[in-house]
Amino acid sequence: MSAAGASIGVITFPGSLDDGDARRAVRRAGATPVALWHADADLHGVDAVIVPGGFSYGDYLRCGAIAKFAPVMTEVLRAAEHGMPVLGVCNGFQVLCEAGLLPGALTRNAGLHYVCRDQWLRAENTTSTWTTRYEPGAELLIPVKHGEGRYVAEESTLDELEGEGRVLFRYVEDNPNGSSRDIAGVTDARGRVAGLMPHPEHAIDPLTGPTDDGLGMFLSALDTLVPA
Amino acid sequence: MARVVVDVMPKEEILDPQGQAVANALPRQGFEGVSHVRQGKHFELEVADDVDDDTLERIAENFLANPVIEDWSVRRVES
Amino acid sequence: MARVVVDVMPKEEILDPQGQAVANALPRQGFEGVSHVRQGKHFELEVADDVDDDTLERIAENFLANPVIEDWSVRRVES
Amino acid sequence: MTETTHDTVTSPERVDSTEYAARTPELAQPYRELGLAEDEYQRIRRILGRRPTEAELAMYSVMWSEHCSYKSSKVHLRYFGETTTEEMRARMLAGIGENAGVIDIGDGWAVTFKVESHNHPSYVEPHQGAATGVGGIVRDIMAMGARPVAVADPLRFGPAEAADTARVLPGVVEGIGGYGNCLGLPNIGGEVVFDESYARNPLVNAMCVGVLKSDELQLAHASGTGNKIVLFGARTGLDGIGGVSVLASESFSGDETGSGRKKLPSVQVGDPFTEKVLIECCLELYRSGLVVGVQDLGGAGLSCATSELASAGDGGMWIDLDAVPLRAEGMTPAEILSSESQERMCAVVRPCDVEAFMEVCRKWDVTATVIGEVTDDENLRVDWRGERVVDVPPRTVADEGPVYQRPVRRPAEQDRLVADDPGTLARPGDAGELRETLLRMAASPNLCSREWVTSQYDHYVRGNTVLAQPSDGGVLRIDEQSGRGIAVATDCNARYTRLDPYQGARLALAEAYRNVSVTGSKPVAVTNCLNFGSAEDPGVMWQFQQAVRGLADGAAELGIPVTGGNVSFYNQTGGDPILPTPVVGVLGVIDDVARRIPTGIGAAPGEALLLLGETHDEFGGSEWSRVVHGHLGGTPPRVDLSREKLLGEILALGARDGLVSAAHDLSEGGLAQGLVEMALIGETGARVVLPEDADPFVWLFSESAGRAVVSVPRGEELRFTELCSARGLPCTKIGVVDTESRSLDIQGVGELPLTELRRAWEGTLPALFG
Ligand SMILES: Nc1ncnc2c1ncn2[C@@H]1O[C@H](COP(=O)(O)OP(=O)(O)O)[C@@H](O)[C@H]1O
Ligand SMILES: [Mg+2]
Repeated sequence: MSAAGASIGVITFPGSLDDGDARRAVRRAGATPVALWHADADLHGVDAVIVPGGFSYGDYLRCGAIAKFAPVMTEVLRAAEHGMPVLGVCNGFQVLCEAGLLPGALTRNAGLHYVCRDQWLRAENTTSTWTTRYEPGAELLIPVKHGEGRYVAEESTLDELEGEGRVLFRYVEDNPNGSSRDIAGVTDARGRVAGLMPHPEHAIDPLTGPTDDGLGMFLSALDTLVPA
Repeated sequence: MARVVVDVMPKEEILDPQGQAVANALPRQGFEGVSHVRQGKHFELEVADDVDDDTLERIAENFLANPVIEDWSVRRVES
Repeated sequence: MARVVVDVMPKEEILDPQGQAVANALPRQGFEGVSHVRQGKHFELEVADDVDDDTLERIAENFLANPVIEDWSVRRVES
Repeated sequence: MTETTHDTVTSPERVDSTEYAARTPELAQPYRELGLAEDEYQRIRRILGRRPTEAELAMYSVMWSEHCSYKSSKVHLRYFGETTTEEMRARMLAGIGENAGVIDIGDGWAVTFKVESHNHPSYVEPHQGAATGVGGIVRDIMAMGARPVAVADPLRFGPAEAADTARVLPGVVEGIGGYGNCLGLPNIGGEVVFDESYARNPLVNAMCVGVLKSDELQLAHASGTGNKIVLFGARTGLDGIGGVSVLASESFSGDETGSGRKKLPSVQVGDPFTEKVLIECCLELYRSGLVVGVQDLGGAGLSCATSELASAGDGGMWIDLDAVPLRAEGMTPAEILSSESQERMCAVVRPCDVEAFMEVCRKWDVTATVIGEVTDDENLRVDWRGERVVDVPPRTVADEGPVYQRPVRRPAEQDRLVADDPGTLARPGDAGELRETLLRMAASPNLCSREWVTSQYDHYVRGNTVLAQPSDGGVLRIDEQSGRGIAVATDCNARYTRLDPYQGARLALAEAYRNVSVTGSKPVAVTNCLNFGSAEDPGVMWQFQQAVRGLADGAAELGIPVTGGNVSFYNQTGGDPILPTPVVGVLGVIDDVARRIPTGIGAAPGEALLLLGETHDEFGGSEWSRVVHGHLGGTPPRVDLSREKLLGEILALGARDGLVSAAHDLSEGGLAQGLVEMALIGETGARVVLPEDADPFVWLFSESAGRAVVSVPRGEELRFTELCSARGLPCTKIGVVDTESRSLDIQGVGELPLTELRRAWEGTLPALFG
């Protein structure tokens, strides 16, 4: 409990959409959400950062391609280097890949349609900052909603990710976007920076989401930020 | 086998939010001097030698471009 | 003012569902002989005369294309 | 090259100023090409005491169009006002005549909602047409001072198998999704209906719902002499001015190829990112108290915004067109005034606030420009390059347009249609035929799952969606603390309306009302989008008049006001109008969204399935008669609105006291379809036994109104049935929920495995559209 001391920043780019939802999830997990503005090169002393979903700058060129140059991202890159936990969800995942914090890229869904649906995932890595609350192999039901979520990377990169246990989640049953090896999310080598296409912040309360299976990601991070 | 390139661009008078987004973002990254950007699509086709120009034109018009809002150009390239 | 064209294409080994969808649709509409289609992006830039090739290359590599998944080509065209 | 019978004036060398117009009264003007009738044109000349300038002519012609002036519908729409009592008005903060109706929902919250059509543009360019339809309705909602919080999209297409539907439908869905998803507005409802009559005239109606504090209402008016007019958002380009381009001289606008602007597409391209930023910017401007009045730019662009703001205000207005930020070169005043470039808003701002206003716009990277000011005289004046190009009384443009009493005649063929009773159609006899009919109906385009469409829409964003597709009504949480929320549903069965436009409109209202009720919410207000054929066809005008009366009378019976709406005439191909399609939207309120009732069964084993309401042999306009016999004739189901009201009250009580764990209204496809959906959505089987004396065909497929199926927890069955009998609502136990079983077992029909039902219900649209 009493992680209220921890504060987690949520970036708002022009075109961010799930920033309010991410802040709500942080609050529900028991931490203090801090709104971070794309144009401020300042993280306001937060302990972790979430790059939320949406269509930053319209995503007109390529998802996340413009956002990676925002002043706030320079700070995020610096902080991540020093070990600050960073989570990218959906568009945030795209931004982190574009910015080089995570390997690979997210491309147009194989089915060519935007997909919004409840999706089963399997927790593969349960040691990263963002996933310690899950049992290995646990299955979670969490919404996906994206048009460009097909994870691709060089075969050698994929092998490396698998070998180092850096695949966070995999789609179970039905892969919604054609991702390589059913990958839904990955982490960096230190397990601090994580990105995934599904939206844990939309699965924190069965009233407004399919389940509360996503809350564990925020609670996991708090465990690290405020050691019991 | 011939290689054919079709470029499809938003018509001049039509709003091009994609190109605009790129043009606006460049100066923020320290790239000055780019005054105007338009973004369209680029297709590369491999076609049998007996496909004539007329057919290519129809493929471009009916499939690759949306003539209501886009212009297109077709050209054969040596491969 | 110079006109510059940048074409960005998905790398050969990367699945291109859009190009594939076009390729699959063509025979259904009676267009035979197109064996392969890839779809990418086409940018037309107007740039000041003092923007050199090196800068253009950096704009393409760092911004217009994502080198993880895409190849690109830059060329100046006379306008 | 088109033949020109008129003279063009504006060119690089000459401006068609008011002064020049006064000197050249004899100059021929292309008013017909602009859609004005001879007497309308003469009336403009009388108003101005001279010929209009080109800019004025452009302005009057768009503002006096059917779309903007409601000239054919006005005389009928008055009936809404006449039938709205003071009591019905009690919760209404803004009503017909404002950009959108506003309803007080309690606890200091207000909700605004409205539907708009974007039918024709969506046929020409499905993706962009539909996208800009969403953009337009969202700006309407913003202009009320509200934050848009959800969208819904009632859609109509030609036959599902038609080649052109494969062009139109996917594009429309992509456009609505692409725009709405990018704005971060959850899509919480809509309709997808296929019918031959929409083959070359699809209907793309878009609804937006907004929320505001009840004391934050913004009204569109320009008051306060000296206040500045600020145009903000996207730049103005040559979008959607196809019609007005007859005013441009070739020399002025022709490009090198000589094609000129006459070939300009009247298509607008949407930029949802710009709109998203515009929303956030507007909301910050409102919060900071920097706006005196605000108006969105939609159809008719600046012509509409300036004349409506000025007309509703207490003074005049002066506009400097040279200040308008343009996207295209060489635009004429008429073009600037008529451009329908998207993602623009217009605000009235106190001079002392202009700098702060601009600061907020800079923060959001929104282009904003002072383009004029409120003046202390009467007229709307527009200058361009130092010359006056418009000088008109704004009311004559915005409010005092022509009004027509179009001829109304009940078509002779109506009797024949009504006489063609479906009672003579062959009905399924044995269990095998009933089973086959049920499966065939479940897979038919109008009854099958809409998932192919709705999975392309984000319904989670903003984190307040409590019910969305597939649910009869969409439910949204408004207040996170109290749990207060709203429900919306849109409906219309145009086949019923074709058979009887008066009853058809009442049935549409009844269904939307019921769809809100089954979520456990209390319906409080109505909006509409009236899609009809040509206003110059007396038969169509009869349909229209009857539908308006039916809807207004129905709303009065239910005691909830019609707060606004939209009229779309001329939906026809050649002489064939679409089925009369008065889409009705109903808004409801729920005190605590945690109490909402879902559609799917399966909450607990052994729950009772109860059918509320009465089932009669009613097949006129039914889906069965269409799917099986391709038939349309007879009379639509009877509608009893006091019964709908009672049903709503019982459902609201049931939701409040936890007596109901699932509910689904019965409409197209009847009980059979309702049961299929409740089982598939809940992924739970059930055993159904119809009453001894029931004709299974009638019970399963009749579309009698005023009915719903509810699932009631075991321990509450008695309490619930007693509640119904005490209030006089017929209630029949028709089965039990079986959480162990994986099939829907209907006595007299047989066992229907859920997998088989699912294949039928879910396979259709993916097979058609990929
Ligand atoms: N175009 C659409 N956009 C969003 N939701 C839709 C659309 N069409 C249908 N739906 C949703 O699918 C579900 C089933 O639709 P429908 O059968 O028309 O409902 P009903 O018969 O209860 O009015 C509802 O939740 C409805 O809101
Ligand atoms: Mg319903």
